[in-house]
Amino acid sequence: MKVYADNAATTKMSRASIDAMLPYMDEEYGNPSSLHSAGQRAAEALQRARETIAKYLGCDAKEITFTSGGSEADNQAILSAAAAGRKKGKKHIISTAFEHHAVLHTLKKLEKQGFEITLLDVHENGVISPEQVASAIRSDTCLVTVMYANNEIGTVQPIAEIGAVCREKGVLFHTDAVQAAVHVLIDVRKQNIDLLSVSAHKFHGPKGAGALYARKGVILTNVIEGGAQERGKRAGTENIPAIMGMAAAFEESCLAMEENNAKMSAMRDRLIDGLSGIPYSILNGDRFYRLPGIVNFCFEGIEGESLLLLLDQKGIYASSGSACTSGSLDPSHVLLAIGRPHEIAHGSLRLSLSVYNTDEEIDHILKAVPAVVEYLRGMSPLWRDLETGKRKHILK
Amino acid sequence: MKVYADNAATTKMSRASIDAMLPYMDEEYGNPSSLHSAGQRAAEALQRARETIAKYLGCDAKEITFTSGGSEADNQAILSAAAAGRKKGKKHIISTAFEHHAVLHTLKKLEKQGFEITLLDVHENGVISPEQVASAIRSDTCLVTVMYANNEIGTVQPIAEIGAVCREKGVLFHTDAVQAAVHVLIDVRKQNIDLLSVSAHKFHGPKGAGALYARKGVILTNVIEGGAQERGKRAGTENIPAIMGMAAAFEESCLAMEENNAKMSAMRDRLIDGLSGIPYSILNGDRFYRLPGIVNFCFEGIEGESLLLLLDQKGIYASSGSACTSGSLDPSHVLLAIGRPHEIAHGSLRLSLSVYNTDEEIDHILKAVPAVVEYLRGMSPLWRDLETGKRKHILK
Amino acid sequence: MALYSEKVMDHFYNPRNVGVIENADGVGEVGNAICGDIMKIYLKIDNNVITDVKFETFGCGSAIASSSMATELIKGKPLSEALTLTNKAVAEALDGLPPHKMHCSVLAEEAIKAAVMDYYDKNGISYDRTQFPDCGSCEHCGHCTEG
Amino acid sequence: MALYSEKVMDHFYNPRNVGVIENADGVGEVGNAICGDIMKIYLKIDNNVITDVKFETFGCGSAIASSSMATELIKGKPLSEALTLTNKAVAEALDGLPPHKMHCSVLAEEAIKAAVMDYYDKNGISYDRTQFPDCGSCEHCGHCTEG
Ligand SMILES: Cc1ncc(COP(=O)(O)O)c(C=O)c1O
Ligand SMILES: Cc1ncc(COP(=O)(O)O)c(C=O)c1O
Repeated sequence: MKVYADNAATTKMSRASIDAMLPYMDEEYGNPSSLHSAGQRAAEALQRARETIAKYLGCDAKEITFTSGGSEADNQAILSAAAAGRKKGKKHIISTAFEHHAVLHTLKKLEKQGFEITLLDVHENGVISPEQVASAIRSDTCLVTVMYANNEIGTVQPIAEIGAVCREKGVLFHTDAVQAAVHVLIDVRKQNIDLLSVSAHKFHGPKGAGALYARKGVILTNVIEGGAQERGKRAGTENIPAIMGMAAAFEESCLAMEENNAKMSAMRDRLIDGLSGIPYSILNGDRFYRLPGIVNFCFEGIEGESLLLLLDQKGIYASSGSACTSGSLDPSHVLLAIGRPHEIAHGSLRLSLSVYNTDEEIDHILKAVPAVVEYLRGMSPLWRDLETGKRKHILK
Repeated sequence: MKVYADNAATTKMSRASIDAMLPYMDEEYGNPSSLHSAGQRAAEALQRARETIAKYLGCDAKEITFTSGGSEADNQAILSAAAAGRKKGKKHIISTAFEHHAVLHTLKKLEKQGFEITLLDVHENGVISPEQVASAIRSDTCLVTVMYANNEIGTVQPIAEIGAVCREKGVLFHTDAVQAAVHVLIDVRKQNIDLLSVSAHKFHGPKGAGALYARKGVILTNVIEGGAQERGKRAGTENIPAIMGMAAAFEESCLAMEENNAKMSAMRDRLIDGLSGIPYSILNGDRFYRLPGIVNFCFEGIEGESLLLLLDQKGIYASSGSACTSGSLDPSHVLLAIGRPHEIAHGSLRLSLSVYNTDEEIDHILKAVPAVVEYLRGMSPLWRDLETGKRKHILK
Repeated sequence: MALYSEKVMDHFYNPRNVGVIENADGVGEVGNAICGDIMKIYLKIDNNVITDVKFETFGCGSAIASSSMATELIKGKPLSEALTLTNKAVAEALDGLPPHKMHCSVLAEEAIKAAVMDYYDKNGISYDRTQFPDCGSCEHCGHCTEG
Repeated sequence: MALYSEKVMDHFYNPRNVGVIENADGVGEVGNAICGDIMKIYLKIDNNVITDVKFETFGCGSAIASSSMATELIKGKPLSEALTLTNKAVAEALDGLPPHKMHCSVLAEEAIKAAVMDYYDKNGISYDRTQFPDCGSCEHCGHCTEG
């Protein structure tokens, strides 16, 4: 049995999404910037896709800029707000310690250019409060960027409340909704969101497409310069097939949100309950403010990579923290941010589900993980020390 | 009959390219950053694609960075060279007046940051000389960027010779090979190229994938910050399907280069000969130093958009200058750069062929264009003035 | 084509009133070759009524369509009514024009006014010059960023 | 998996010599929990020959494979030969390790040396301390950027 439980890294494309792409890969290959009918048919398709995305975000089609993915959207959102801030002499940005690297590394770049960055503490439960944001805002703050839901531990943030605080204080608010999209009800107007990023391949759409919502009046600066595509804000021939696939996937998943969430959270809860039975383990992130698909545990005394490799041998595709940083020797910055000590953070496992997972797959995971944890503990000198009392347990 | 003659804007995907993509859209959807086998199979595929691209450029796989397209590759190449130059106090860049906007607008951005830009004259024939480059290089020049072949008029530049000049003078050399790739023999080592951009959708590959070659030792700066993909130089989940499609298309077209070029240039020459018969018309760009697929004419007394729309009605998909700027009211910067007066530049037609065009299609074009030109001249007050001697003809 | 409305395409593919009126009573020409569009309107006027109108246009699809529509809108109309034709009315009659093509409708309005002015001038009819646009200069139209 | 060679995966999936030797003649432990890997080597030594060896490892796939391979390489060998085992030899025997995983082979080399040192210390055998790495400190390994 093969169990794909790494949907926070990327997802299987849905049939609807593939079917929406295929015609634009095959016969309808025109460039939307071309005047002739083949080009104009592509331009019309592009417009339809833009309207679909806008519809499910609660904004105007004109407020959507297509990008190559979530990272580019994050980069552009933050750099745009920073450019606007710089002009007004406002060079302070508020974010959180557990953002995705697309956000954190962009902030680091801005720091080198003289911006001051405040990273809010995310607490052990992985949830920040609107009050934290409110009290961090200064007169020179030009942007607050807080992810809608965390990609490693799955905690969901009080975005509407943070949006209200930012709007009241007149500060731009960006949220990285790459993981949250299609799992939470997004309404950029009601939630006072100025900038928002999504990435198609996280919701059964294609790789290579993302969207950036920017409220009318928020001026975008280009990450990619060149032709006048995307109203001059994102150069490069539009990736029509992927954009069509993204719109189809987004619509399909938004329409089925309730049903999908119910199915996924039932499976998620079985995982949480089952894995909690492993001694000296801990669930990472708040039990309730969490995406329906993400489960993240730390197991004391073992290391995550070997855990993953053994699960892989049993046909279970999982992750230890985010995909982008695996291969790195540092433990996840997210787990450190919620206060896990290094030795605990090293022993993490992220299982991320989609609506395509089944109860049988959950059964399989619930059999495999405890066995693998026990096996690895059996050869771990760290575990021996814990068991023999030479070291004190950190977890319960 | 439908005739797609806008292949410089974008091309039809080849069957081989689509077939190379499909498995990665459907079953093999892993994220190459994931440790598990699904991820590692994706990582292996990515590596194979990288090796294929490298093979036909004459470089190492490690020297290839995948991007979302030609524009991003151009942006990154130029910004990287500029960043390196800035560190050494070298802030002069040499380019040409008829580069693609992905290059020109990036240079404009650098100009605002204090760089000095020299745009070389491209002459009436649309070809610059290595001597021009040599005499423009100064002690503070950090980059020469000259396109391999122009996208509007199709002229091919003496890239190896320019490369030799730059190498000798110790200046980085970038070439935008977006139009040239698969039509000219590229060998980055022999041609002393340090940075080179290609875009898949211009050679029957998918939209949304490009590649940047950067010679070992040339340090890239990120356009997109985030995860450690592409050795930390380009963040964002890799667009594996499109990258696989690009590699397949590139290999297919490079292997068939000679045959394809022969077929295309025969059609191109029929077009040039046929359209030259239209009175008061002129071929734009050198007759011989030109891509096998691009033909660009100016017709006196008429305007390009109306010409395109009427050709479209006859099933001919063509362009007037580059796709990105159509819709703009300014005449093509390329045609102005080769010295065409505004009133002539407005009356331009670009026909760009691919190996999928047929002789029958050329026949159709050769019947349609003269008729449409005559029709439009018949209602043009400008043409009347030319014919009645009230105005002097500019063309012959 | 999505770029233009069906009305625009109809008037572009089948332009009404294309041609020249020999011995026209009024002729107006606006725009210029550098900007990429020239519109020329020929009027036959009888008893202050436009009995015939023809146009010649060098320009883009919407320029040709605007000329065609504008001539239709003034044909058979008294001069006084023709002079009230606005560019907006031309664009609306075409079911709209893309924003960057609105200037084509402006040209059409101006060409008609220039032709009427020419008729007044030729016939020594006095009129308020300030009510007519100065269509001779390129700066006036302001839709070119270069040239 | 492309990440690791087949040899690495074989030694990871079927590690040789896992376990503990009660009353071992020499025990070496290197690495630490904060860095995410600890290797512990148990030696049975008879007449300056390693007659038995076991390991326990907390760490990634290549750490476990490196321990397994290293124990295989020194089993039955004289101490003098075991001391010449380099991390490179371990990595080569595994058909290579990814660059950022080379430190695992370093740990294996160091764990063996630490175990031999322990044997020397316990038995009052003198040796040149400078020939042995100082494996106690985290700074020494230098492969963590934090902690
Ligand atoms: C010469 C040249 N450079 C760059 C580009 C940009 O490529 P892309 O649209 O794939 O970003 C194009 C095509 O639009 C081109 O023709
Ligand atoms: C929260 C979050 N933001 C941004 C990204 C980046 O998205 P992409 O890989 O599509 O660029 C990801 C996924 O990798 C993510 O999980």
